[in-house]
Amino acid sequence: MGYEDIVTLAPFIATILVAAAILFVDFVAPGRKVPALAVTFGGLALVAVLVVLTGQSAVTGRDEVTAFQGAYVVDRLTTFLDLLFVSIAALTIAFAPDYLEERELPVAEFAAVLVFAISGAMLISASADLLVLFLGLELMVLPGYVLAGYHKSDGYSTEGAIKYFLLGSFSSAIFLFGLAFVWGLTGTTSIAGVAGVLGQVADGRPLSPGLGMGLAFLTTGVAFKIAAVPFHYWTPDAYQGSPTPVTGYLSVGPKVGAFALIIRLFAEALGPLAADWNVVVMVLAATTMTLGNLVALTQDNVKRMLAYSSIAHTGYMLVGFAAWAAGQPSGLEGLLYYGAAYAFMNLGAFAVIAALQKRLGVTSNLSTFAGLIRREPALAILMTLFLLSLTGIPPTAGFFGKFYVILAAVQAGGWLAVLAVLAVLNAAAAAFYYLRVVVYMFMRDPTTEIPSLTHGRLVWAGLAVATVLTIVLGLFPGAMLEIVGGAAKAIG
Amino acid sequence: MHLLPITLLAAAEGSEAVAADPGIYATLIPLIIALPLAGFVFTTFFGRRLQASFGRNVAAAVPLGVVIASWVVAMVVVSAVLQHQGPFPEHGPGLDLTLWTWIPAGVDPATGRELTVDFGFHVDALTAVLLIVVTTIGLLVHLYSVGYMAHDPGTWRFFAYLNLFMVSMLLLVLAGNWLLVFAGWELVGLSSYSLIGFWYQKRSAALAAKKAFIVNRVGDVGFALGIMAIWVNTGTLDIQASLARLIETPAAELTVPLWIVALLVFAGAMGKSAQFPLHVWLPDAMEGPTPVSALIHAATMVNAGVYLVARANPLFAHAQDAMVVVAAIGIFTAILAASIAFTQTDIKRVLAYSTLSQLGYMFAALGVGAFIAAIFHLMTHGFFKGLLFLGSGSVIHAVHEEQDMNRMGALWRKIPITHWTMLVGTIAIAGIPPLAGFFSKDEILGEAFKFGFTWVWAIGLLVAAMTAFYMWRLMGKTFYGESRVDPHVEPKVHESAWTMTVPLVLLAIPSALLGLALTWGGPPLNPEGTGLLKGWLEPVFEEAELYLHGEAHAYELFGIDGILILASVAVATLGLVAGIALFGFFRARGLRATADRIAGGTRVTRFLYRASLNKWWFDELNDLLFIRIGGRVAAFLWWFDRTIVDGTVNGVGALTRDAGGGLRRIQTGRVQNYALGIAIGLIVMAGSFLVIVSR
Amino acid sequence: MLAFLDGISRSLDAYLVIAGIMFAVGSFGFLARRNAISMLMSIELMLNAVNLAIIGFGAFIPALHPDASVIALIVMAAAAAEATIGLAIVIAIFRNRKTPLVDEYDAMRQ
Amino acid sequence: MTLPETIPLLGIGWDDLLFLALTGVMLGSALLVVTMRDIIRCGLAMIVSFGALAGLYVLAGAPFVAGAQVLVYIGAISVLILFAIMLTQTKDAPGALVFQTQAIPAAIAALVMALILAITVVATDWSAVADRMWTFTGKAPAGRDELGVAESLFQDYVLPFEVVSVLLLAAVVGGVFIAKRERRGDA
Amino acid sequence: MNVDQIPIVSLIVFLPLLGALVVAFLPGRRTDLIRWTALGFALAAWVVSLILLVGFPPGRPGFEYTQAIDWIPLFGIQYKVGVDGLSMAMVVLTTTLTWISILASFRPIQNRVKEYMVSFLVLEVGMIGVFVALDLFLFYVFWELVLVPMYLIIGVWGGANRIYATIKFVLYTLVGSLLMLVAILATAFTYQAATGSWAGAFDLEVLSAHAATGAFDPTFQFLAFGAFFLAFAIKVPMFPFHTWLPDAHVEAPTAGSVILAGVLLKLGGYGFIRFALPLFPDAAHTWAPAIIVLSLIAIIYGAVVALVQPDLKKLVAYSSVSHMGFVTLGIFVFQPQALQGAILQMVNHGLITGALFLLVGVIYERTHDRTIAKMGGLGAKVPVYAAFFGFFVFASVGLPGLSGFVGEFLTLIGTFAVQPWAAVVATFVMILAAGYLLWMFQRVAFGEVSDFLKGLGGHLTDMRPVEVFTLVPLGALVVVFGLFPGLILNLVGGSVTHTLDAVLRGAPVALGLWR
Repeated sequence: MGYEDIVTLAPFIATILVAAAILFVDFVAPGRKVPALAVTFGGLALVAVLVVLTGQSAVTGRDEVTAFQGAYVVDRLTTFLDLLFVSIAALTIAFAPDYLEERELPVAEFAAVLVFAISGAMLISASADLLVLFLGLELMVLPGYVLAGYHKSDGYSTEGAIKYFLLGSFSSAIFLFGLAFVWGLTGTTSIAGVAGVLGQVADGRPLSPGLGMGLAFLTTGVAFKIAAVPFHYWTPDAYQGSPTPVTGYLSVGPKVGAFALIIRLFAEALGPLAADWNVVVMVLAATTMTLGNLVALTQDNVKRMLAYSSIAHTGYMLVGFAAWAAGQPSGLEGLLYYGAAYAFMNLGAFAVIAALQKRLGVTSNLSTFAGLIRREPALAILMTLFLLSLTGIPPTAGFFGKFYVILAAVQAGGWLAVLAVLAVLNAAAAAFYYLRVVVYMFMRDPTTEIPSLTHGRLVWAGLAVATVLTIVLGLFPGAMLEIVGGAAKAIG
Repeated sequence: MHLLPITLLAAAEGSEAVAADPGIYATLIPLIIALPLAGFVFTTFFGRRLQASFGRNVAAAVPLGVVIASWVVAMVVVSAVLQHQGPFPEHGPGLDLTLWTWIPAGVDPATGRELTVDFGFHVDALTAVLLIVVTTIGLLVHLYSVGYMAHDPGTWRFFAYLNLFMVSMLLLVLAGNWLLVFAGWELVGLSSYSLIGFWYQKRSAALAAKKAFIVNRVGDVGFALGIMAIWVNTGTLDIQASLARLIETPAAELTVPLWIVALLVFAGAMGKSAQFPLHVWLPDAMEGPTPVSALIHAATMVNAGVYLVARANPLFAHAQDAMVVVAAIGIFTAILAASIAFTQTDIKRVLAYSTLSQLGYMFAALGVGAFIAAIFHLMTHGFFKGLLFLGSGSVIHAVHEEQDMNRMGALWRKIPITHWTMLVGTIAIAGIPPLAGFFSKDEILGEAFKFGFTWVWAIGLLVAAMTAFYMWRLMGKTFYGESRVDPHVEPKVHESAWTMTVPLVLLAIPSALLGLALTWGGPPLNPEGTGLLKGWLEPVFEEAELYLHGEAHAYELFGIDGILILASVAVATLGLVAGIALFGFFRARGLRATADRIAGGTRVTRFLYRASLNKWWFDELNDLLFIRIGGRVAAFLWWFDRTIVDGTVNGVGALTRDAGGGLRRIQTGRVQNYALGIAIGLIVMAGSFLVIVSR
Repeated sequence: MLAFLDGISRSLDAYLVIAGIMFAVGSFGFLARRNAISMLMSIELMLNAVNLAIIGFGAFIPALHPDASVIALIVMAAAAAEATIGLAIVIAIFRNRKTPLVDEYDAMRQ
Repeated sequence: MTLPETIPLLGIGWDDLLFLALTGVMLGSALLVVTMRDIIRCGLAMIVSFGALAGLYVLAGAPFVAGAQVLVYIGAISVLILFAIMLTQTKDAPGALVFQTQAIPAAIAALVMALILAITVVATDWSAVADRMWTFTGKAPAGRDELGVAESLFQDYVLPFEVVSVLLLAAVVGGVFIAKRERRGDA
Repeated sequence: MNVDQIPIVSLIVFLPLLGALVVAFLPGRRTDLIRWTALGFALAAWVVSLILLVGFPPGRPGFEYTQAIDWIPLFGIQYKVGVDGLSMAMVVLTTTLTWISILASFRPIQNRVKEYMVSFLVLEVGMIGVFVALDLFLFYVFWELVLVPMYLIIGVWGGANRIYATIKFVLYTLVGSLLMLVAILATAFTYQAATGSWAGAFDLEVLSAHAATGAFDPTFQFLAFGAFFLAFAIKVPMFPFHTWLPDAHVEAPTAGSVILAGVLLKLGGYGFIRFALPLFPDAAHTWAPAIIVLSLIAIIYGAVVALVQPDLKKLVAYSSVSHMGFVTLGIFVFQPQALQGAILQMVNHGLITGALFLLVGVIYERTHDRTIAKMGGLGAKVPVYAAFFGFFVFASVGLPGLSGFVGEFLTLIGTFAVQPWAAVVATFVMILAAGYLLWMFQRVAFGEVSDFLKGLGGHLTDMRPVEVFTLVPLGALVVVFGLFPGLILNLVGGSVTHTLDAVLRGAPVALGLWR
């Protein structure tokens, strides 16, 4: 563990230190949100800077920088994902205080736990070792359970949390079992090593049944984390139960993190077996987007509806991944683009819901949205934008994400082209439930007269960022394309 | 961007001869149409205000004025054409004028067909003859309307419509290409729609207007297809050029056989001229004000079909199968309409059926190849039928808008001018020499016989007798016998204003003399000569008649022609005498009871009577076919649209939602169920992977 | 009598099969028990099954030996962290619902 | 006194006997954990199971892990669980059904899982690939003592080690927050 | 400054967007200011489009005033716009109808005026954008952009069942357009795979040239054309994809119906001509028989169903199905006159049906009812209204001298030249059109004044000057294009040549318009 290693690890360390600092500030000035938030945003900014700096040195020097005997890697993918995670954290924390304070929940601990979670996600994106990967995963999801149950006096929140936790642990065990098998068969935890060994054995077919079993367990575990059907059961309940800002985070942070895991594990370590697992990925993609959309059609609770919709979005992202596995580099680029776009638009949508639910007792049912354009026109218009983006209407980020993923699928051809058609049909069906919210906001009269609320500057600032990104990523995707292109090249 | 240059061009296309310099006629001919058009536009926009501010007569002044002006100009042109002055040489093809290129749709490079439709006119003798009829009768009807519509609040509107009608009809007659004919054709339909439905608050008028337009459209479909077929065959829509090409092109090279083209064009003619089975609109059209009936349904619009077939005479001459159809439908319509006219009691309806019958004559003439005779009859009929209609309008006016002849009678003394002029018209239509109808009708019958269509001739004779009879029935019931007029109205019956009677007199003169005038210098008075009308029209029909009949035979007043004259005069007289016997004459009372007895006599006569009274149930048949069955079909299709087509769409949506509703049930809310799902998923996954890796 | 089992303790397959059985037993508990803490214990059984497999690999495959113990220790630590959170959540929900029976937590479904 | 190579009557070695015994205890008590009605006894059975597992670790030549197993599981986690059981006891709990309605499908699923795993394990030649790995990385096998573990832990696995500590920190922070009663005594 | 240096096409596209932004920042209570501002921007766009039209060189194949800026260079996606005669005609139609619609909305729209005007201006951006986009990606963006404001216009300011209608409209359209997106991507990728470069992969001109060499294989063409077909057929709408139209029309506010019928339906026909035919010429031939049959069904079926409609708007909606059948028929017989007819028909249908919807809106505003059975005697009660109504009814019937006739006739005659039986079938709609329109007119305008209308008393006033003012331009254009259809035919001649050249891929097509 030399100086070089520490420097390379700096963003991760800084993240942990930020979490610790928040806790410390809260200890010094208990219950005061301003200092805690200041530390949080300052710290996250620092982390972002460090991410860029380490990423810079990685990119300018070699293609990647490794540390800790090759267990930790910084390449362009890491940089891209880390920045995304930091943004997700910052936005989530921006949206949370209004909501939490009304419920008398502490802001500082929320921020600290969230930053812990982000540190896990960042670790995933930088792991070059299966063990680190697993630990990063745990570090990402454990605080997630806490966040889900953050409103601990609320029955829904704790119910969601325990469901999330139990099933999450179950899947972790499954994942771990698979990991053990793969390790046992390849003899190394190094991702590059695993890939090397598998590259050799992949030619000597048939592969051993143990490897198949390991793949099955790994796939199941990962499919659970990204909420792919039929391993998605936790998603609706956990999303609906969680405090709304948390739902926003859960729907993007762990999801993108899990996709980072997929990239590192399946694309890198298990890449040589891509032809084997891709069949499964394609089936998963098809079932996931279809079931997610179909069930979302029938939901009356917007949070739950968005939960199912997030399942559907997983399906679209899987399409991109399957395209990559079928030999189209653009598939991975599409997946990354989609991830970024999805993160901002979905966070934005949940931020609007959270803002509406600021007042205690306001449900996330569709009726809450009735006549929103009259009560809070700005929120209604922003929500419309995010929903249109989720639908995939140009010129929004969501559209370009879909465009990219589908392009990759079309390029790959064959069954993936069929998958592309299925994806767009799904997108059309999805329009129904997204637009349903718009219907309520614009076309229904409010059922009850709710006085309009005031929202904190942080919320507006966060919404502004999400809005700008949602539009910019849709209208001027050029810069982002360069970035995801570079990130995807890290995998090759 | 180029605005199309609107210039006056003399089109040289299609004629080998050096194009004649149109000279002053380049201005005069468009003026014939432009004048009523200006009147129409002016009256449409300002008529209402004028009428409100200055009264009806002022509102009518402009429309009337432009029609007078148009008549003057038309007469100048007509005289030039018929006397071969200026650009109308003796053996010229007529004058072509192009105002602007209407539809520049270019050339189809695959076939070389060009679709460039000029907004242009073609003027020759046939046009001139029609111009005489249209402008003269049109002018008189305008004049008559000033008096007739004097009490209607919508006078200005009526005159606007009349002007529009003049525009349409003149366009139809003057048009130099098929599409422009069609345009006039349709505009005539529109203006007749407006005029028939003038009293639109009357439901029957509104229905009649609609019926007229739609039935006409049925024929128009044929005409439109005919135009398309002509274009496909010849690659041009210019009337003269396309006709020339049609007959020049060998039959094998034609895309659409000639007889089909001819029948399609004839279908259009059937609609406008109300030939069986498209005759149903004309009687209903009597719902319009009477001047309309005179203008449209006697003198001009219904003649359009005759004009069309005459205009297309080379086409028909070369498609003789089609000619037989024309003749058959014509003569059948003639007898059918005559049979219905026997029993109608509405004075205008009797005239309407009489019109149908006379139009049938004209088509029969066209069908046997007697084109000039058809046009001859067209002219004479235009005048005497116009006279009869206007007269009937005067009668109706006198008895306070009563049209039922059963509520008239003994009017001859109270409205003498009307009576005398109508008597002239009746004798003219009956075919009694020397009035106009005799000449034209005899010409038709004679030529039918001579050209070998004895069946046409035989039926025609029968119809002539019937015509004389039912016309006298009309006279008798209206003017003679005892008065059945409403006692409240009786004292107020009086002769109409001068604006109405003057046209009657002006029309009575040609009704009486036109036959003589037009045959002046020809048979039967001068068997050696050709006659005035024949001289005018010979160039137009020469080729076709030559092709059909070969060299014309000499006229034999004391041979076959004389016998034919005698026959037709005899049957006309017979019909007239029977009419007088049954329906009286001046003070003489008829034997009406006998008439009733005949009608109700045997089973056969009873049936015939009812059939005639019910117009052979054509309206009922149409009602069944198009309203009931057609309505059912439409209603079924709408049901199909909502239930099947839209139902499928909504069904897909519902199915999707139901699928979602079913799938959401797997989310039971119980963690263990979820875990079991995951476990089963894991097992399936393991199975799949074991299969996959062992490949 | 049990001679066919001779050498079983020197067989990797034996370790792995037992680990598998243990994993399955844990799964059964997780799927079948109603009590949240029972489910938690089942998960611990599953995680220990994984550890057994890891140790088994380490014992019989020389190449894996040096890493096996370390990995097992780290898994153990992760399991401990998971248990901490899990129990905290169980206690929290118990306060709300007054029952540890997970199948009664079905306020949210479909 | 030296024991015979193989145990009389049974015909297996001492190692094997010990292995079988430990396995039996472990699996048996594990089954008890998942089937017994009284949850406290379940907890105790779990301790027994983990103890037997520790024995197996020793047998497999991983005494360091065995020690950690005793400390961490028996000493910490099990006690934690027992505390939690105490905290969440309700009066009506014992009377309630132990099993979900889906116990039978669950059993079938578990059985199938076990069978597939067993078959897979037996059908796989585990060393074949890993040995090749050896040649692939060129990494020499290290010693088998506990010192090796420590070296390995603080050299090759220093990053995971650090991360584990962060993980535990996070778990504690989160766990404390969730489990602690709120100040304004909501139930 | 030289006119060529101004990106005038972009100016037309983005003027309304600027207007939308300005309106969005106006205070919501000052509704009159908002209305006039919106109208001002719509008029400005109109004026600019007219300037463009006046300077437009007619008859040349290919695009003028093109402007291309790299947008997403990675995929060779450009912001590329330009106009040819066809686009020009459509753009002017759009700008004209938009300001008329906005003006017509002044009175009927009283709540949420700001949102309405913003929606309308954004809608205009999308519509114009579709007509000028020369990049498939850009085209798709504008294509979808149209959807959102229309969705709101129907859904917020529509009738009782508006939500069902608007969702149906959006979903139906979306299904088609998303499949088209797949086809667009496949096309671009196929090009990229063939040339090895993304440059020009979304460029319509490049792709058309590529397609002209027969580079796209038939199977691919068949599938891709199918996707394009579905998108455009739904938009046109062709039987059996038409059922969203009556619902949408019935529920939409007047101006929404005007734009829907006037412009949105044209997007489909335009798409066929501009994209589907040049890109997939072989597939177009394969698909043509089926499309011709569907067009014929639409023509007759729409008319027959229109006969029995009880609601004025539904009747006009079904008449649209029938009329738009001529457009698809004219396009897919691949015959120059027919194609010209189809284009004319698009313009004419926009003007005439737009006007009819305005008229229905006028009466609806006064009676709050559109049931034909309740009307009657309007001619006596509101003569000016009845006169306008009658004028446009006859324009719709296809009366010569008014614009509807020429388009229909050219389509028919062109069809007759290649598919005589199709023309025969289609011609029969002349009867049906007269039937349903005149029957409707008779029931509405003729006869005694109905009890329902009597009951309205003084509320039933005749046309206001503003209403007259919205209709007069349309009426004038109907007459002008009826008498001088050459104005449009000359304008679009180049496009027609170009399209047929591409689809027939034989000897170059010359219409010989310039004698």
